Amino acid sequence: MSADVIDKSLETFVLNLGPQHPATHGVLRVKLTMDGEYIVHAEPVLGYIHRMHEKMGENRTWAQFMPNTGRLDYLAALSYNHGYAMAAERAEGIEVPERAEYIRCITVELNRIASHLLWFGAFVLDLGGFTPLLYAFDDREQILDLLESVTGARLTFCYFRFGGVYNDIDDNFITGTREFIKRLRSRMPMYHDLVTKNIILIKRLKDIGPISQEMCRRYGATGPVLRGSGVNFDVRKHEPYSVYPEFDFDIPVYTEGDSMARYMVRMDEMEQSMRIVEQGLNKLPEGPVMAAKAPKILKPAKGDYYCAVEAARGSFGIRLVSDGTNTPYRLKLRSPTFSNLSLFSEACHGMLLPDALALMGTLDLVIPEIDR
Amino acid sequence: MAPLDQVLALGRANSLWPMTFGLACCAIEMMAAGASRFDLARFGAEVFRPSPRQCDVMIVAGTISKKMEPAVKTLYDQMPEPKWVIAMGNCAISGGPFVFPGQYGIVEGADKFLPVDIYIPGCPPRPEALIEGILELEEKITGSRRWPRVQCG
Amino acid sequence: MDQRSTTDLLYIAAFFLGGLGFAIGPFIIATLLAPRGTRNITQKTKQLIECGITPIGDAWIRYGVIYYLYALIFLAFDVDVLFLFPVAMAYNKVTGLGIGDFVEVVLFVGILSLALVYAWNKGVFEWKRKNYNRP
Amino acid sequence: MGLAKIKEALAGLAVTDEIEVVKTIPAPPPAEGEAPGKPVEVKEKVEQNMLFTPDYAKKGYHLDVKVTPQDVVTAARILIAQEFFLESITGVDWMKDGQIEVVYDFNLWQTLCRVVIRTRTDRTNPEVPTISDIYSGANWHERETHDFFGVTFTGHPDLSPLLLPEDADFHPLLKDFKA
Repeated sequence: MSADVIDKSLETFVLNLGPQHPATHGVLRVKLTMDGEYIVHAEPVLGYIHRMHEKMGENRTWAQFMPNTGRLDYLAALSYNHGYAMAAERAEGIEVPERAEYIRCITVELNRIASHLLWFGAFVLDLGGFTPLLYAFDDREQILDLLESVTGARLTFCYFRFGGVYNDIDDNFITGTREFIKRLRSRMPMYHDLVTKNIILIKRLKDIGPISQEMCRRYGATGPVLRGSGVNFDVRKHEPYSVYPEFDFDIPVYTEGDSMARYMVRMDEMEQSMRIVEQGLNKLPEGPVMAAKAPKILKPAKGDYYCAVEAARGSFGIRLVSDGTNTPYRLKLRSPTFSNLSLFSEACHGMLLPDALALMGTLDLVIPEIDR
Repeated sequence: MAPLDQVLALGRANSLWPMTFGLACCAIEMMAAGASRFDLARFGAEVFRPSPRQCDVMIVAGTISKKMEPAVKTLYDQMPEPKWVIAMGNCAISGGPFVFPGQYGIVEGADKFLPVDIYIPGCPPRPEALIEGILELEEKITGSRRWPRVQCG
Repeated sequence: MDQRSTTDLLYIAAFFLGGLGFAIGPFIIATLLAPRGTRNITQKTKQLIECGITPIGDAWIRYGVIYYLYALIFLAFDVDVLFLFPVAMAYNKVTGLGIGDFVEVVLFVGILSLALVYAWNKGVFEWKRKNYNRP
Repeated sequence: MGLAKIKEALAGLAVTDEIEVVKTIPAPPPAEGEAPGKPVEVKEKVEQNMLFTPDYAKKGYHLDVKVTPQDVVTAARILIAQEFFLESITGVDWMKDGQIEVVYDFNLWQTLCRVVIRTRTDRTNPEVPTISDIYSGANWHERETHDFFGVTFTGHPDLSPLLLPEDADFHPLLKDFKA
């Protein structure tokens, strides 16, 4: 945070955008020093939902930590499963069969669409519009039904295993997904007409909360926040993993860097994820979904490993330090929203409070992922 | 119960206004319960009030960390009488999956410091479970159950 | 006091008492029907609401003058509407000429909206972003 | 390629350490009648320049440099000059050899080049200079590492607990932490 030196003669009061607030989507507290409606200094206070996943990693075996990855960012939990599974597979050198890789990409992209739909509903709710939330949740329920039929969970998935996935997808999942994509494609124009072209939303988001590329680099922001400021950085293309090179999709990038740009990046990403899911379903190979010789007890070689995946909110990285036993020695979770939120204090300096809330909505925060 | 009490209880039971008090994953299931498919509005509970002064039920949905505990107490006190508490999810019942030998950060269960009326197990519990919890609370308030009970098995 | 004015007075008194009843009634009902016991734990019921945190410092400070101007403009148009109610009741009844009353109303609202034009030029409605860092 | 440029830029800072290498000396050729001798393993101290380029497919990063705590700031300056961004700061508590290791991950936007900078400080009172004036994002990462390991980052504007309660004086991720 640039140490902004405020002259003392200014009469300010402290307002708590506290742990229980509809706009913080969880228990984030922002201590705002206010001059009337203007924010003089914003200081996010974290730790209200700190559950210490990292220490749990140290006294659980490798496989027992998988449910935790589902409870970090529960809106796009499958990419966290994917990150953790890939990190361990790289360390141990396990080969994942082709079909399992395709199932992983399809379910992760479906989960990304569900996460963006919920963000869309909650974000427009922050700006005052209630009805889009109901439409977005209606679509999201379709995805949750599909994912539940395969994984068994709606939110906190624990579907991936080291070496594949534990349950194969069946035909009505495939037909259900195709129908869902047709249905969502027919509803996206309605969302754009009703919300994106709405003059109130444009007035609330255009040129509000500009985030420059230089600020993104200093804070390490990734994901839609970075792509809204004109940088084409997406781990799926930047560091191709799994079977993403087989799909042809592009990365929506907007250069304005304001809240409207970040909003449009996420809306276009839903379209790209649908393209990936369709291609994934068309090219789905036959074969096993679990590696033949996946070891039951995982004992990766000594040393540390880093693995990054593109979660819905940015690049989620896992640093595993293993000392050869079956419990990790140290397990660091690099959460994307932790870095995205760290630039909030500098980004909302001198803004009006409602604009700062619009900016916070476009950062798409999930607080248990920040506090870990 | 005296007839006036019965009338009051019926009125209170069918207009339980929950407080938007999502802590973690269960909050998303609470929102899903309030949204279009599972529709809490059928039971008069779809008005999620952000301010504690205007709500009757505090649904503790998620893990309560030691840093958050004073805030939960303050919010509970600021709610006007009569008020009830629903502990939603394993974290609010007993600390859930985050209880391990070295856990310093969370309060293991909302009933450690709040008078909890209804416990809804699950991690996260499905929206139908939350609706069943609200029906259970209505039965606790009015003494009789107006909605059919699901006989499973 | 002839017969007609007393009935008028009765109407006004009844209307006033009805209003008073609606105002005070909920307080009485609330005290009668509220449950006696309380389940509070830390006796913080009377505390100001700030998302669960005890408020820091005091909010009774001197604010910018812009908010005062904002309130004044609202007040001007609020009172303006107040005067238009009786005009609406007696519209077209006194002079019988529609145009006269209409011109008077337009004139009255026009003079008041001059205040709005003045405030607009003074930039009361632009909420520009400020920079609080000392240069 | 970015990797070569950054590699020789950071080469100057790399520390040379003594690390133990297990060498197996093959058994001497057996004289006619006896049975062949067993190979003998010997531990040896070897001077090793701690700048490695591990294979990315297994480890996940391209360059791994170990520097002294003071050189972290110069390394960060070099890296921000070459447009790297800071991904995360990790603390690792090596209780057996009484040290705390702080690991910095950097990455590029245009080309894929993940650089890892490591430092080790002694465990009793770990001290590392801060890089939060170069990378503002490091402010929170350093506060979190201070929360969990007690590493004091000298020059950090405000090292108060970030994730732990304000009055927390314990460091939970140390191996000898008892709740």
